Amino acid sequence: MNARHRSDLLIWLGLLLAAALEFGVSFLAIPQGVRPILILPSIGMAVLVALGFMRLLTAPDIAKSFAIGGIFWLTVLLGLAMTDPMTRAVYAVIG
Amino acid sequence: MSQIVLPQSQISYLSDGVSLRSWLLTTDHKRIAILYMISITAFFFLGGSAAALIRYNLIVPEGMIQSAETYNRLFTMHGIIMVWFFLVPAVPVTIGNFVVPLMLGARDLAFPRLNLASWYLFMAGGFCALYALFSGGVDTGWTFYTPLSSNYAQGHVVVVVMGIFISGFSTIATGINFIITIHRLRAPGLTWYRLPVFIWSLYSTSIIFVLATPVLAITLLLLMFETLFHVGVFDPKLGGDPLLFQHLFWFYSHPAVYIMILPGLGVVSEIIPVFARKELFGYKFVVWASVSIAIIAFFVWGHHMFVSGQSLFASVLFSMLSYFVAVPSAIKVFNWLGTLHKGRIRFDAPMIYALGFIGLFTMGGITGLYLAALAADVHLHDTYFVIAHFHYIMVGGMVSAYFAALHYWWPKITGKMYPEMIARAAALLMFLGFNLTFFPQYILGYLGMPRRYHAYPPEFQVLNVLSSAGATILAAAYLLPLFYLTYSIFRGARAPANPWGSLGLEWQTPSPPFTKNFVVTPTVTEGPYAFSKHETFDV
Amino acid sequence: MSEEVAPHTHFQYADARHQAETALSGMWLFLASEVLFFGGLIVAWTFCRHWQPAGFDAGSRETVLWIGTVNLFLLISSSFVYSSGLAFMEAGNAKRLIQCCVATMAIGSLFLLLKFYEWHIDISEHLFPAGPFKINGADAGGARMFWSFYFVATALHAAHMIVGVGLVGWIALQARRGAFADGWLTPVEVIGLYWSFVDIVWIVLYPIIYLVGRE
Amino acid sequence: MKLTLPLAASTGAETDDLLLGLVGVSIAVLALVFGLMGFYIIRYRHNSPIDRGALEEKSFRFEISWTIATLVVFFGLFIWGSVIYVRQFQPTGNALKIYVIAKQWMWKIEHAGGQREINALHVPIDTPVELVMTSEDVIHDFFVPVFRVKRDVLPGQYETLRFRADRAGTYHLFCSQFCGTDHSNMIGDVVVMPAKAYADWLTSNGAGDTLADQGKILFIRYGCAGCHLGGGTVRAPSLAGLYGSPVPLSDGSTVLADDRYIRDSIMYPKQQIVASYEPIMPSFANVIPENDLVRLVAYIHSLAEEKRG
Repeated sequence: MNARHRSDLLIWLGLLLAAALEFGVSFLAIPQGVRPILILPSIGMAVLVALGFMRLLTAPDIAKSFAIGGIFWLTVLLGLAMTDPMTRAVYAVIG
Repeated sequence: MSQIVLPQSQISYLSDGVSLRSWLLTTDHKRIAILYMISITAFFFLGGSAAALIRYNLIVPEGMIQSAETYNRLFTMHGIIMVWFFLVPAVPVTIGNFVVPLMLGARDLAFPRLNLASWYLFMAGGFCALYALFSGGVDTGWTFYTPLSSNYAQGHVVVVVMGIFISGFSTIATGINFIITIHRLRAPGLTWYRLPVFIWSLYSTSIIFVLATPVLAITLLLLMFETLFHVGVFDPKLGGDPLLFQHLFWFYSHPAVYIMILPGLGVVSEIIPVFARKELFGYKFVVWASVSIAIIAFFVWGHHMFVSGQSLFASVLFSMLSYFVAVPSAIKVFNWLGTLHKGRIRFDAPMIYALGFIGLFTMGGITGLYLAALAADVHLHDTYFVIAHFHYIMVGGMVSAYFAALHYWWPKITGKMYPEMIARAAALLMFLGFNLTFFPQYILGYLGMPRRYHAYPPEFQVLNVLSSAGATILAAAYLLPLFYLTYSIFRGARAPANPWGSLGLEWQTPSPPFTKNFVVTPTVTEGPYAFSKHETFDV
Repeated sequence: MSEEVAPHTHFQYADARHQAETALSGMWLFLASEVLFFGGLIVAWTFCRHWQPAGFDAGSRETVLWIGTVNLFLLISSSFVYSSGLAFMEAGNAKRLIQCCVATMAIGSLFLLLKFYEWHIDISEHLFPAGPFKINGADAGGARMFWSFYFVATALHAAHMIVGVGLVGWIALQARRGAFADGWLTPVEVIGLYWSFVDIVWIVLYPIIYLVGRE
Repeated sequence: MKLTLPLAASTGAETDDLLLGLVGVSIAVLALVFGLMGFYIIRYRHNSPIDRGALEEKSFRFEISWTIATLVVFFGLFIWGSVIYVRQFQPTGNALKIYVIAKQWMWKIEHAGGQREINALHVPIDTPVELVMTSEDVIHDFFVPVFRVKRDVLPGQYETLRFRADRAGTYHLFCSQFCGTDHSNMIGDVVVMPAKAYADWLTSNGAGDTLADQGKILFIRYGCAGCHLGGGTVRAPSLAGLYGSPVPLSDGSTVLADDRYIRDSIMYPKQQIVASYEPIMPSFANVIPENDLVRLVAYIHSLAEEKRG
């Protein structure tokens, strides 16, 4: 058992903890509009996997930039696509 | 640059095995480029024949082709083949595949087997699409808007969409290959700012390949699901939003427009300094313009949806972002003019194509401003104005650039010179025929003729006949290179290593190059267009 | 530059490290592409739920929570097992790597079996969006959209899993042949990246399929 | 061969100004680019003996200046185009409301007085007109070139299009979004008539009930009356005076009850719950066809006018 194994084990435990947290919180009475926050623990878990099992920190620099690029473009896709439904005046809202 | 020594044992890539097997199982980027070139030429003339039939139909107001259904299938086939099986792959997979490693001083792409696999994927996708298009066709237009495509269209929507889906992975693979190669396999001394602009433009193109194509792929999968089961996430009958499909589709297809033009911009930036014998004006601005086009391209897709029912806020936002993407294109045009200034301009065929490109690209670009201006777009949207606009960019721009590149690198690729005078004549004819075909369509669109009409009100006839007449000239101009380039393979004069006096690394190895490109990996000590330091090089 | 630099080095590379880093970077770039692939699905989910929150959530409540949750646990653990295998191999222990690969494949296959069983439950409860459908009334439209999303998303993920199980099996075979004995571990790392990415996809799909819609 | 397109709507004049401005900008840019290119390639052809002097080494000043120049021009065009566009979205008071239902491959027009026409639209001159449009199948697009207006017609929701015709005559109406086999046959005539002639046309075609009257019958037939007229045991909001007034929703926000709101409340009642009411209304999606929907909407509209009048 070397350092690598120890850190992998910690990552695994962290992931299990986050998953349990996510699962548990989902039973709370969160209003429908806010329930997408349940994705937050998952984003944390994704980051843990990328940094831990996928060893992003020790990856070549361009690999890091690709990972950041992928996330950036995902944000563009989600962000710009949602500007339309979020601002569509299906009914003229009175201020 | 280091002197190249030619040992007798080095043989050209063309003579390194002549069997069919040695071609079909090759991992040599140069041979794969040739495979692509053959396939793409076939697709180009196939798509072109459909275009010819479209123009034939529109000679008379009621349509020369009896059935509207046939006409609809024809323009759908024209769009699908030209966009996905010619324009998107054209320059990157043929010229790019051939010259990228040579320009970098590398011996191959980073992943040669992936490169071959991408050709097979491309062909598999191509055959899927061809099978669908010939065994009944599809009448959705190349944009596949739902719910028309999923619940109302006739024909093999699923098969043709499958074909595009598969070939999409071929372009993703090519994009990954190029980006990694450019990062990892540059010759010693070849710093980022010493890279030829063509490499920068392919790098930018590859960013779009890798990051936009997957979104198309998932969109098409959702579309296939909906078409097969007549239920899905785009279905307005379930309360779904018909605009979701358009958002996802244009997230890919708008950047794809830049896939289709960025390599062209690179080719022209490569050719103009060589034939003006002068350093490229504003090199850093030109390369960063390419990169910023590739990035901003992702922010502007909503300008295809100004009349679609998208929110007012989104329309205004996308209109503003669209103007931002036009700025780098303008920068490039000004820099080419700056390069011509005080040059020693020669008029070989590649240069004539390149100069024609500048003119047509500027015309296409400037009419893009009309479509980005919201109120003007309301009138011009979905009319022939749009058709003229994007054909000026795609055909006037990209196809001209493809021919420019083909002529410029032809001696390197085949080891033979093409017949110069007839090539110049073809270039001029193409410019004339193109303008005659497409300029009347700007006016038609302004007068209100909608796209994709099999029949039209009689007052539009004169302009349509003009356009069809131009198309005849254009068709002849496209057929010419097919003949004289083929002829030159067999009967052309032997090409020297560097017929144009270029300074790029690809010209430092014989024509045609060795199988492994370079005997000694070259070392680079200066920028790609340092003509002022090489006055004696003038030819 | 000589023709063959090292046993595993292709002729266009300077040395093995050059090639290894290139392969890793290539995989990362492919994964960036995959992020956008699944990103399109997430846009579809956000869009549809935005317009039809009630129907979408009504659909989501019909999912089999326990299978999704067990599968999440399985995938997290499989990534851990594979990563440990890589760590063993770095220490030169090929036997442990093979054991870890086999364990990873077993967990992956268990995941897939559970997934198939879940689909079986879904379909037998008339939750496939086409044809007769379990939910009727005002929420039917949104619920059908949810289940369209569900089937496309889970089928894609399962397809990635099947490829992944095959790739891990290939690594096990290579390890048995002693391919990694000289410290050349690139394929092990590259496949590990892929496997962990498929894991991440499930981590993200899990809440949006099973949790957000619940009350 | 005519190269200009007449304008028949006062609302399109600004668009024409914009188009003219764009033509001006493009001629200037094209003259510059083609002029310089032609000049350079003649003057600096390779065998020209002209003295080229020293090469301009510093390009930075040029780059910055033309980048900023294009940015300024482009930003001006953006503002110009957007201002007109946003204005086109502003509702005009007391507009004449006409319902448009598109289907493969025809335009069905429903006037408030109950007059129906197919592939033709009669409108009075100098009157603001508001089209409320929807589709029964795929996406279509309502395009009248001489009015400079165009708007996609989407299935499942209402889109509005506004214009004010100012020249009598018969003009083309096109479908400009590809909609299947007979897309190019989905054309019609827009007839702009003087007020008197329009009134005559309405009477000569106006046999039968108004849209609102027909809607009243449907209101009973689809069972809306059972709850919304307060007869049954169920508590549902009264619809009198609803149209055009603000509606407080259960989530605390307020919406304006326009055509879109009423349509969506019938089709997807659970999306926007009126404050202090239970979400019990069933959805009528896939139950009421589009042409009945416009009648119901017109009826609810008329209830508001009755109350005010």
